[in-house]
Amino acid sequence: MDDKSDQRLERLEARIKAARKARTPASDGKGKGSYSGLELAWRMVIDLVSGVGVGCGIGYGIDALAGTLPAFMILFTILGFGAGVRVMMRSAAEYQEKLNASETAQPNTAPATAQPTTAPVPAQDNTAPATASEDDRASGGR
Amino acid sequence: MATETAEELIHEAAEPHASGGLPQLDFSNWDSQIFWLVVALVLLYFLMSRIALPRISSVIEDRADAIADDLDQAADLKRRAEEAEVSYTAALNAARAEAQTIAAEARAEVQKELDAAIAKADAEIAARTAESEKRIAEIRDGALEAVETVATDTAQAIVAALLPAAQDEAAISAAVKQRVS
Amino acid sequence: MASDANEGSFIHPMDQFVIKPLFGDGESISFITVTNSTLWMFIAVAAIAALTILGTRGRSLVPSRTQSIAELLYGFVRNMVEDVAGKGAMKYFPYIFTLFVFILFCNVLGMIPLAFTPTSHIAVTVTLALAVFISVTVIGFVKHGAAFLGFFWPKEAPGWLRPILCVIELISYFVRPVSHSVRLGANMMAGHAVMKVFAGLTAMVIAGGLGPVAILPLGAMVGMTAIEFLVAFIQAYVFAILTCVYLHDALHMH
Amino acid sequence: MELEAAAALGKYLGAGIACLALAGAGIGVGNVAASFLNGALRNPAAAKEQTATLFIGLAFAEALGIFGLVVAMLLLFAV
Repeated sequence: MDDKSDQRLERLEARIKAARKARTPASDGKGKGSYSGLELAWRMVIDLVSGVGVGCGIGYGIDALAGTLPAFMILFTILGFGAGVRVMMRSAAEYQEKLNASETAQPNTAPATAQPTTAPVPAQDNTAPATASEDDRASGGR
Repeated sequence: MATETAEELIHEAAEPHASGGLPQLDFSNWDSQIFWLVVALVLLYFLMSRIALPRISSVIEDRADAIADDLDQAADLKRRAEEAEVSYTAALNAARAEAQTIAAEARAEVQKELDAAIAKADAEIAARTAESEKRIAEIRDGALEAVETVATDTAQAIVAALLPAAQDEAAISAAVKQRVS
Repeated sequence: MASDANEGSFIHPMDQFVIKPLFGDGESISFITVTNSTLWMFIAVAAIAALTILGTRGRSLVPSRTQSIAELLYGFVRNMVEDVAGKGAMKYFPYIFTLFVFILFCNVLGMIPLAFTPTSHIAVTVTLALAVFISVTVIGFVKHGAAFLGFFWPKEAPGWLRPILCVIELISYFVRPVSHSVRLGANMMAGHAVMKVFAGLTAMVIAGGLGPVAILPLGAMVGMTAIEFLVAFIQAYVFAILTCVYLHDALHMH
Repeated sequence: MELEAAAALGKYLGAGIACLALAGAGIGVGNVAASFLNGALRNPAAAKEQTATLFIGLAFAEALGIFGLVVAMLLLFAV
């Protein structure tokens, strides 16, 4: 009976702690934001396309003002493509950062995948015979 | 006729206002859309920032306060329960100790009484034993005496029967005494 | 009408986006004309107001159904702003909340059959995106002054590349409102158009006397409808979260 | 009128042909995803670090298709 009440008190303590913890506010600054990978890919596509579009538009505007029609348009289309790639790379980097953060945040889900990265030798062992057999198959096919 | 309809189709397709054109790129309605959008957004912004959001946040804060209070209360109650448990165990231990001392005392007392009784009984038994030993000794002495007497008597009787002439009581008793002891 | 019925096989997926004046048969749409777009914008505003103001009238500690929905929305946006833009951005929380719920309700109300989706129009999304773009830029300049221009000057690049990269950075900054608006508008437009195409296909198949085959486009349309509901939410979410990201950039300069 | 008809014809044909770019984009996206899966199944440990790269590849492939679509749209509605 004594043990039981002790356990109950412990459980109560744990519950109070959990309730308190659930109510502490979240972190500051760029946190998660969990849009799916598909959404990210779509976002990157649109960034890239609109980068080119914006570059083209700016170039066309300058050309219309200066009267040198194709020159700036071509230049700025290329620059706009660069800008689109820049934006895309940034969002990709952000996504990667988020992935890494989530991986370090919950290491108990990761060990199965994290273990071979720390020990790359077995991973290479895995790939080597696979590629070899692939080559064999390819050469045999020929 | 056929060329006419084809021309109409072409015309229709070329005309952005017709069903073929993209309505989104029909710039003639942009100003209306933008104007009403701005009106709607400003209205919504004021509705939200003046009325809705403060109300919701106050409700949520009230609830948070209430929950925090409840949690504090729960923690307090838990603390009190722990205190109660501590005092309960203390009382329990004290009572247990008390009971143990009482039991020990009682045991000691009983032991003492028991010891006394045993001592008394021992003494009595010793006395009785001594007495009986004495009596046994007496009886044994008595028996020895009796044996001597019987032996003397018997010897006298035998002597009287066998040798009536040689009746010498003193000699007989002396001889018996010498034999018996 | 008769020719219309004959040409019922013609699918006009873009017809649903046509802006029509509500009152009168005025050909020209002027500055102040009330159109179906206006109507649905204000329906969205009214629905939001009903949810967040009438729904929370009780201010009860244990929320009613509508109140808990309103609180859910509030908490969702609040968490998003805090997580992505940081605590310093809480000042602008009503602004982001307004944008988010407006877009969300426009998108979702547009899923009602025969409804109009204001957010499928580039005019609307461009205005929304420009509002975000301009306000974020102003916030950046107010907060950092001229130092905000350093946002565009890549310090880690080699010297001769810097001007080119600066131009690229500038363009990529201007890409934001464009992609921001095009993403929302194109998604809503494309989704609704595809739904209409499948619906028209169903009608066409039935009109063509191939009744049972109509199950295919009908099934596709059911799936598209589900996806469209998801898209309606996700696009509003993405719009708001990117607003938060831009706000974070303006407040912290990376 | 003949000229206009020819122009309209060209417009629609051009738009249709421009949409062929989407086929290329489809092939590209499929290639990217297939290669990623190939690699990921062979070495799942390294897959997670490369998801962002996967998206970059997907986005590039898809963007080119969208360019084609934009051209088609321009032909249909803007030219």
